[in-house]
Amino acid sequence: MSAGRGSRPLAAVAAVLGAWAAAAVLTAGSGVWAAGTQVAPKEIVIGTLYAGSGSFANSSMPEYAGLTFWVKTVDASGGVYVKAYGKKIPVVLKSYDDQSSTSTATTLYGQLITSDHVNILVADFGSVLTSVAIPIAAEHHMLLFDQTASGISLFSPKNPYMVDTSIRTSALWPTPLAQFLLSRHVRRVAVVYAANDFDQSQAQTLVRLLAAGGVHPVADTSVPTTTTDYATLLHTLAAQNPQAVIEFGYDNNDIAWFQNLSQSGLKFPLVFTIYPGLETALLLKDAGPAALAYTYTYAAPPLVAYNKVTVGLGVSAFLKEFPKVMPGGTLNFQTIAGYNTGLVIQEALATSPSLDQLALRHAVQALSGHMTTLEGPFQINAAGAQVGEPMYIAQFFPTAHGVRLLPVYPADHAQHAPVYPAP
Amino acid sequence: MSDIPPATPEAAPSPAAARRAGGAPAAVRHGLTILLPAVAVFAVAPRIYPNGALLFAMMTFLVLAQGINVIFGFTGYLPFGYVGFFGTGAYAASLALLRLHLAWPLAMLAGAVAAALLALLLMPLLRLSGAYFAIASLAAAEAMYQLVSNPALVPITNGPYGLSLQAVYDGPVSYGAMVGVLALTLAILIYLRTSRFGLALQAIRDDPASAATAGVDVVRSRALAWLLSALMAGLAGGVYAWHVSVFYPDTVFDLSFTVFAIVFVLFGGPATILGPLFGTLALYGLYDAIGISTPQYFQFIYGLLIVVLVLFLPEGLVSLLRRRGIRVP
Amino acid sequence: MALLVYSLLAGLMFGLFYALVGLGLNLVFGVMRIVNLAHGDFLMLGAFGAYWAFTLLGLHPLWALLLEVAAFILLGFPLYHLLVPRLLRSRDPEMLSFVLFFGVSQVIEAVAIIAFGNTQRSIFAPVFGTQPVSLFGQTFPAAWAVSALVSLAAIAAVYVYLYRTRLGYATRAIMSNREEALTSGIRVHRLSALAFGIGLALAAAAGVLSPFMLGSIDPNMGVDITTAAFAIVIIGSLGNPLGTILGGLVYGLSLTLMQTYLSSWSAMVPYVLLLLILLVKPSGLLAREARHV
Amino acid sequence: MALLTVHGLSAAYGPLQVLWAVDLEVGAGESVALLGANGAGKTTLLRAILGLVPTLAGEVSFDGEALGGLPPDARVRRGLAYMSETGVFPDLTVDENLEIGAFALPRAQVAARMAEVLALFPDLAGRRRALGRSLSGGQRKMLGVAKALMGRPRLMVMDEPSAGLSPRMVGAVFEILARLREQGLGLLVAEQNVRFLDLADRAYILEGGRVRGQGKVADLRRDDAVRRAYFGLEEA
Repeated sequence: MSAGRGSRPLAAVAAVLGAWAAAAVLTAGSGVWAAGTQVAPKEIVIGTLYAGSGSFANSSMPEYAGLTFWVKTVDASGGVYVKAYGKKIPVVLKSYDDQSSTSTATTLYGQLITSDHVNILVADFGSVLTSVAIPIAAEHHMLLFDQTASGISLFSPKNPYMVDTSIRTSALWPTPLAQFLLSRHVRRVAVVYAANDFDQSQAQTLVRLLAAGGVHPVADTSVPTTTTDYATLLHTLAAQNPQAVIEFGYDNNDIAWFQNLSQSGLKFPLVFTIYPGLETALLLKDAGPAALAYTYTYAAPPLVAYNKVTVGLGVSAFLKEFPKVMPGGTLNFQTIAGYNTGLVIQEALATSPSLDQLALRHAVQALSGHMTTLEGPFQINAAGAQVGEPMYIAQFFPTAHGVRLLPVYPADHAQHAPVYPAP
Repeated sequence: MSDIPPATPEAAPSPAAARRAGGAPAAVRHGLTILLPAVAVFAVAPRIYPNGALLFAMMTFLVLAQGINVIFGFTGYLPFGYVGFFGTGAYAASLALLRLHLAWPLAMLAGAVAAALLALLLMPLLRLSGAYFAIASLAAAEAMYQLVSNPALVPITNGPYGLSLQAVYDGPVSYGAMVGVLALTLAILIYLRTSRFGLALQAIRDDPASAATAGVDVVRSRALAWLLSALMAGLAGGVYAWHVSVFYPDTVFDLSFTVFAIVFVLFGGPATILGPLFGTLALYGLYDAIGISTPQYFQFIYGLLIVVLVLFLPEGLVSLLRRRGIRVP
Repeated sequence: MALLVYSLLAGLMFGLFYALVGLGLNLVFGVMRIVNLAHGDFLMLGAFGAYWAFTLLGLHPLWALLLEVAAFILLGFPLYHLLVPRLLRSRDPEMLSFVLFFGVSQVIEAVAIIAFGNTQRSIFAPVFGTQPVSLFGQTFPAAWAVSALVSLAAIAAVYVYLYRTRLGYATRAIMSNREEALTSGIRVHRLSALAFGIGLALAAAAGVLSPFMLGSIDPNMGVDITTAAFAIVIIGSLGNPLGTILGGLVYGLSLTLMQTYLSSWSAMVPYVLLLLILLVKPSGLLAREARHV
Repeated sequence: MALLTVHGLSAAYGPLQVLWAVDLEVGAGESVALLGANGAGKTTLLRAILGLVPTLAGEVSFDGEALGGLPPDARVRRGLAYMSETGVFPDLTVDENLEIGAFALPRAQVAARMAEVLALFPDLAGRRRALGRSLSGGQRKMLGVAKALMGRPRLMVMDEPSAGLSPRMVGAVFEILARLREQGLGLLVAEQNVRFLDLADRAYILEGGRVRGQGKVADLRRDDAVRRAYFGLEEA
């Protein structure tokens, strides 16, 4: 992705942010300017939530481990460089367990801001647990570092207090998938998605792109995000004789989907799901390699290895270092996303003239198009949504002992030719 | 019929006694000693204590606990699905703000009216006895939740994707609105505690047949209490939604709203003004102190508390005072 | 057409499973006239028992089921004596039981979350064979067929107990008239405790099957299960254990038919059915006389 | 020594005291009537004897053993049978009802005992698989008596066996009772129907929860006041 594409929105956002900053300065009086002359704080407090249990635990905990890894490595080198004070300051992580509950999370975000007075506010995993933080952060004029909430409806140019660090806006994910399906002349496509911002925006994009290519899905159904029984639905879909079945869900949905699919005795020529590409080990354990064979998913780091990076560790180096610092920690896309959040914070602190939240936001905006991490090129739009960090298509191939996930599309990233229909 | 033992004489003062003590003055006295201080404390608290979210949640629970008190304490019906009114109010008020662009006082009123309409629709449930009523009201709340969160209704309610009121969000004003709702709630409770109507409700609770023969319109009085209680939840729901401003169906239809409120009422003592007030302040305060990051420890204590209360103290803490002859308003 | 056959057969299997889900609740209500609002939570405990037995010890769920039935019957005695006699002496046991067992439910849920984590779990289904079962040209997960058969066996066992044994006669005598049973020399508390234990054991048995029928289990599943169990029991008629079978079948069939033809509304089925039944015929479909309200 | 002794018994329903220091005795094989208007406390007294009503003071002993604190089922297993006004389990069949009645007996004796009892009640013998609720009022009473007899009681406590029955059925019930009495079964019967007095050896008169009179039936019949209150009017 070229760096130039982001420059025009950048100018626009710079203007908007400038106005905001000016307003902030007027209301806050000398606060912002005083920051420069103030004594440097003893530590930078980063506040975040994690889901120690509940439906998002499998995704949230690796992400939290990734962020923790970043804190540990930074502190091992004497802290993070803060431009506002011209020196390195140690980082402290202040975190609570929200147990995947939005109401608990609401109270806890409030706690982080109003009682703990954190310097940096980082959201928990995913759209659902991030969304409740948005109004709280905006109300208290705290910049919300959104790690993996990618539902497009969460972003608004009117709200400068939010920025997506580590996951591409989900509405952009299915673009290569739609291209792949059209290139293979798949005509009968069935789409099932869990009813949440993340999955819905993917389903909408896919259906829109397919329609543009003249393909209208034979089924387009949503199920509650809590769904763990797809058996009857699978039979309803099978009645439509689809060539491709696309299921967009969270990890629990995908696990149930594959378990039901392998138990049902039904076979589809092409099956696509999200999470086998993001949390491969978990899906292999809970659904089994046989169920995953020849199905498709997204190709994301660490499967796609970005090693030429401008900041932090590349994928290969991260895979080597992470287990040393966090022994036993799960290592998957979410871990990388958490680490990536740390990198964005690190660069923002290194370039922002002050710790003022809008100044930080401005600094992050300035990084867009000029930074490549282990997730690929970092690029955000005026609303703070991530448009870089691309996703590709991968497929599971049987091997002597299990299955192997390999990128298959687009051709310039493929390591294997796609097999369609599944044998 | 009711799980609450017939009120002891001092718990249900005769109208004559109330008049002797000064019927209207009693209401005024309660207004001065309970309503005014409570409202003043919550109005001033945000300046002293920074976590406004917590204060706001506490007020929400105060209103809900008193709402449950109206229907459970005064008439003996246990509305397990009480949160249905709360959620309905939240959605109705939010949609009035978002889709109809109503001014906020009107939108909050719309929330209350919607909840009252739902209560009207569910009026036949009052024919059911005890456990049946409780379960039926729970089913009604769940059905309402499923309706609101249904993907088929996305054009209206935005289905499972929740609503965002960020465009009309106003922290201080919505906080103030909840203070107002709390004041209204306490006023209603003071009225019930000092009026003939409140007395009639308790008579119905203890013995519907005798109440009827004494000239109380049983059906109409129950219906009024039911509507009143729904109205309070609807109002609270609307203001709550406005204040949190991003919420999902399961945020505002969360059964734990009912659960907490019931425990607060049981703990303090139903059919009084101070019981639920004290129950909420004490238990929610405790929850704040130990429960926030691991709510299960608290849930555990709640559960045990319910068991112990039902088996040993079904009239709540105030009954301990009452046994010593101290009258609790 | 094929889809209709599929959903009818699936509905039948789910119906039998749901009959088992409701059976224990109804037995307890029938014998003690109390509402075990923690029924779904006992089911959840049964489910987690099987999950851990399978995950940690590799124990087959059907063995876990037998062990759990015995364990829960035994658990019933201390629990009964701790809670029920005092409750029955109160002014309105039926209503108060509702609140009391709600507290029990909260305690169980909290302990389960602390112990197991608030996370969905599933048992890798091939324990009942990887080959789907074929019926009338439709294929079903083997686990469904096994669950349906096990449910049927459990229901049959309850029937034999109630209608073919002396203890069963006595249990039905208590259901029929508790005081009359006392004055007929029946050890009412002992038998009630047994019935309470059997009720819990039935919940646990349904719990063992639930990961296969519901897809996954989690410590919060109790409330939904309890509501579903209520719908089933009330459809069949409260206090009549055999009516539960009818309730379960009505429930299972309406659920799968809705899932097939109107899937987004299927989650409303239990609640709407429950409301309809309560408003139209509160005594249930099989009741002999209308319950006074 | 009397089989059943009630001494100084007081009992209450909640805050409402119903019995005040009642003394009563029934000897082995004796037939005793308990007379009194509705609300006099007859049923409460019988229920207190069975342990169904908590007592405030006083004592009930059976066969020399104090029953205080024993639950009703334990009292029944000691040979005290009770027949309430309803008397049967409507949801159980005749056979099952009888089976329940024999709960205290060893299993091996049940079949023989059932044959013995059914021989007394030819009406029931033909309807053994019918549900209690499907029986006629008279048959239900018969079943109630039969059920109570199953456990070979030594004393049968009955609450208004004639209530709700047609005069013809009342006759049939009393015929049975007469036969039981001949067989040496003790009877304590609360009854308003004076026909039962023909069967009774002695009677107690209960008024407002207190014993207001007692004696041999023959003596009581001669007492004008008693006759007016409990015999004359009923006979009309």
